[in-house]
Amino acid sequence: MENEMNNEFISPIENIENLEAVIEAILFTMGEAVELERLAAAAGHDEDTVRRIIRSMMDQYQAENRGIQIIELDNSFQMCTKATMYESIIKITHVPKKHVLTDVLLETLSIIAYKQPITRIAIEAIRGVQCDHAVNKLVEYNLITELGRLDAPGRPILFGTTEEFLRNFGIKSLDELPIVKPEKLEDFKLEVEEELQLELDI
Amino acid sequence: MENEMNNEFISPIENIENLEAVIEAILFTMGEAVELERLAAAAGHDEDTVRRIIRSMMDQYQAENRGIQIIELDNSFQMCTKATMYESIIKITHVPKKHVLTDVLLETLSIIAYKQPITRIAIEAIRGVQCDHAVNKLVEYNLITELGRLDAPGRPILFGTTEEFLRNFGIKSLDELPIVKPEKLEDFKLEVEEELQLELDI
Amino acid sequence: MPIQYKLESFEGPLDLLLHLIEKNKINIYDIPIVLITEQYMEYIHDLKEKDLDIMSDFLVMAATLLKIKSKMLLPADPKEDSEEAVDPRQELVERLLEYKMFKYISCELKDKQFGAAKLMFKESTIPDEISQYREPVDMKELLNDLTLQKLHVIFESVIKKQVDKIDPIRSKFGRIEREDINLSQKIMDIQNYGIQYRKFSFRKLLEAQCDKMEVIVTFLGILELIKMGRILIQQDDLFDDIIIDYLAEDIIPVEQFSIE
Repeated sequence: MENEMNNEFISPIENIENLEAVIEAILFTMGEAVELERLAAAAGHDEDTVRRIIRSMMDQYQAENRGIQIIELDNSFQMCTKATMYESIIKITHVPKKHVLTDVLLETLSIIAYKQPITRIAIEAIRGVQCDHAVNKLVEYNLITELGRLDAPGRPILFGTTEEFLRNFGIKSLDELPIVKPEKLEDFKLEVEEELQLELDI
Repeated sequence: MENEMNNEFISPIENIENLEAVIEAILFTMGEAVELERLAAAAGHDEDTVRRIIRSMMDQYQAENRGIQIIELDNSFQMCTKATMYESIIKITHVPKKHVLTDVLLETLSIIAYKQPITRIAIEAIRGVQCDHAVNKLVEYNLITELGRLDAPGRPILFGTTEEFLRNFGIKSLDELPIVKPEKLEDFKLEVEEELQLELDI
Repeated sequence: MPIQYKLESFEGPLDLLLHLIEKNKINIYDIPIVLITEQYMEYIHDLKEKDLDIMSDFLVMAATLLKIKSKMLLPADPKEDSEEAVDPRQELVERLLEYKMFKYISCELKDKQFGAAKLMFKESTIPDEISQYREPVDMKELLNDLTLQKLHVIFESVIKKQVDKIDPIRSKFGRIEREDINLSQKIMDIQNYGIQYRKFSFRKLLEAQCDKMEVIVTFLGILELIKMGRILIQQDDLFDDIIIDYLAEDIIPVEQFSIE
């Protein structure tokens, strides 16, 4: 199998148009500068031919409707945006995103607020679903933060709420969180049992 | 400062050619799928105009000498290589393995794709088997996500597919899911009836 | 040997049933239930891991088949409108149909994934100086009308759901154990109360309990004490208060109660 692959390396791409496409695809995927030597090997052509083709592509990219270009650096080639596009890229990264606390985020936040310090696994045990995404978002929003590591195998990260969290809810410490009464938990159990009983009766 | 920024958003790019260049540069730089809304805001044009321009760009990219293309994912756009470039790219770079989906995962995913938003219980009713594991794996692979809670006793989690799902299966939007054609349904019906050796009015 | 392991590739009772139907050319008017059950059991035997959850899924289908068969055997109810009478197999056929459809769709998706896997994407290459700029999150907008009270309600509902998820049977075992202790303690309490007051109101005793569980346990305690002959109860009229007479002169230690 490996050998077959290697043989393919040598098979040249006959069509010039297709060769251009291959070079474009490779430079796009790699992102970084790629040595002419490697490009030529992948294309199955000699370096001179490939260099000639890339140079002609570079001319084509100069068209007004292209936002990207190929630059040559020390016998390597790299695809990048044109310098004139800089402002537009700044603009797109500055388009404000709408941030919303979804149900998942709210539930995760409430669990962390009440059960902190808590590991991701423990949150998942309560919710029954993975919550990597929710935890990451809450960290991004600076509502929760890493508090340290649990002294257990794998040393998982412990999460808790931030000062920003306290400040935004106008409380000084976590002691001011509304209390979950033990009777309330007992009520839940009874409710669930009643629901189960109902199901059985039907 | 904030106001100045906002004003910059509004200044439109007059020239269509330049607008194409801007979109190309943005999609190239971002790498990820960019919402039409954000593209339009950065370009200072309305969404319809920007969508029209991107669609025309998508046609241009189909030219034989292009190795990259723009794909549409649920009103977002992303730049990627053409499928035909795959063989050439794997010659030059290591391609990360995609998750291999087992038949169980694929079956569960199909049900979620077509019936979303759907609860775990509803999936289990169709498959006749428990599917906690499959659902959790699909969440882990970011192919499905929680959409909220069903307003019913126990408030079960509702699941739906993600943008990653569309990307992984080359689907533009959920409207493009493979359809079971009415004839095909008729076939199924006949098959099942034959298997059961009876005729039913379904 | 390889054939046996192939059985493991069934993804559930519907999958297996479709296979068995194809293989046996089953006529549903005369379902070979014995054969199917045997084949089910064979399948379960072949499972490497005896997963109770998986087995129960398969047993449910076996039960469904039996139910269908029994319905087929029963004479049609003459009171039922003949038009309304539903073929008992209808539901099963519909389920099989739906399941078959999704199996078909999942094959289509598999093909699509194969094609889509050949597209290569590019990592974001936003220049550092731009990427370091982070649009500050507007906390007021983000938190909107979220209050601590709401967060508290959300937490309670999360915990309630967690309770929901607890296995009803096993969770009951746990509860019985705990009540065991409560009941013994309650019987001691009632005896203490009895020694002190000799004659007392059942209603007042119940009213003194702080929640439903306590009331139930107290009631059980009274029943137990009647059974033991430690107390006598008397009610003059229906719905009147019940008067409890404590007959004993001592208190029996809790260990002597065998509460089952």
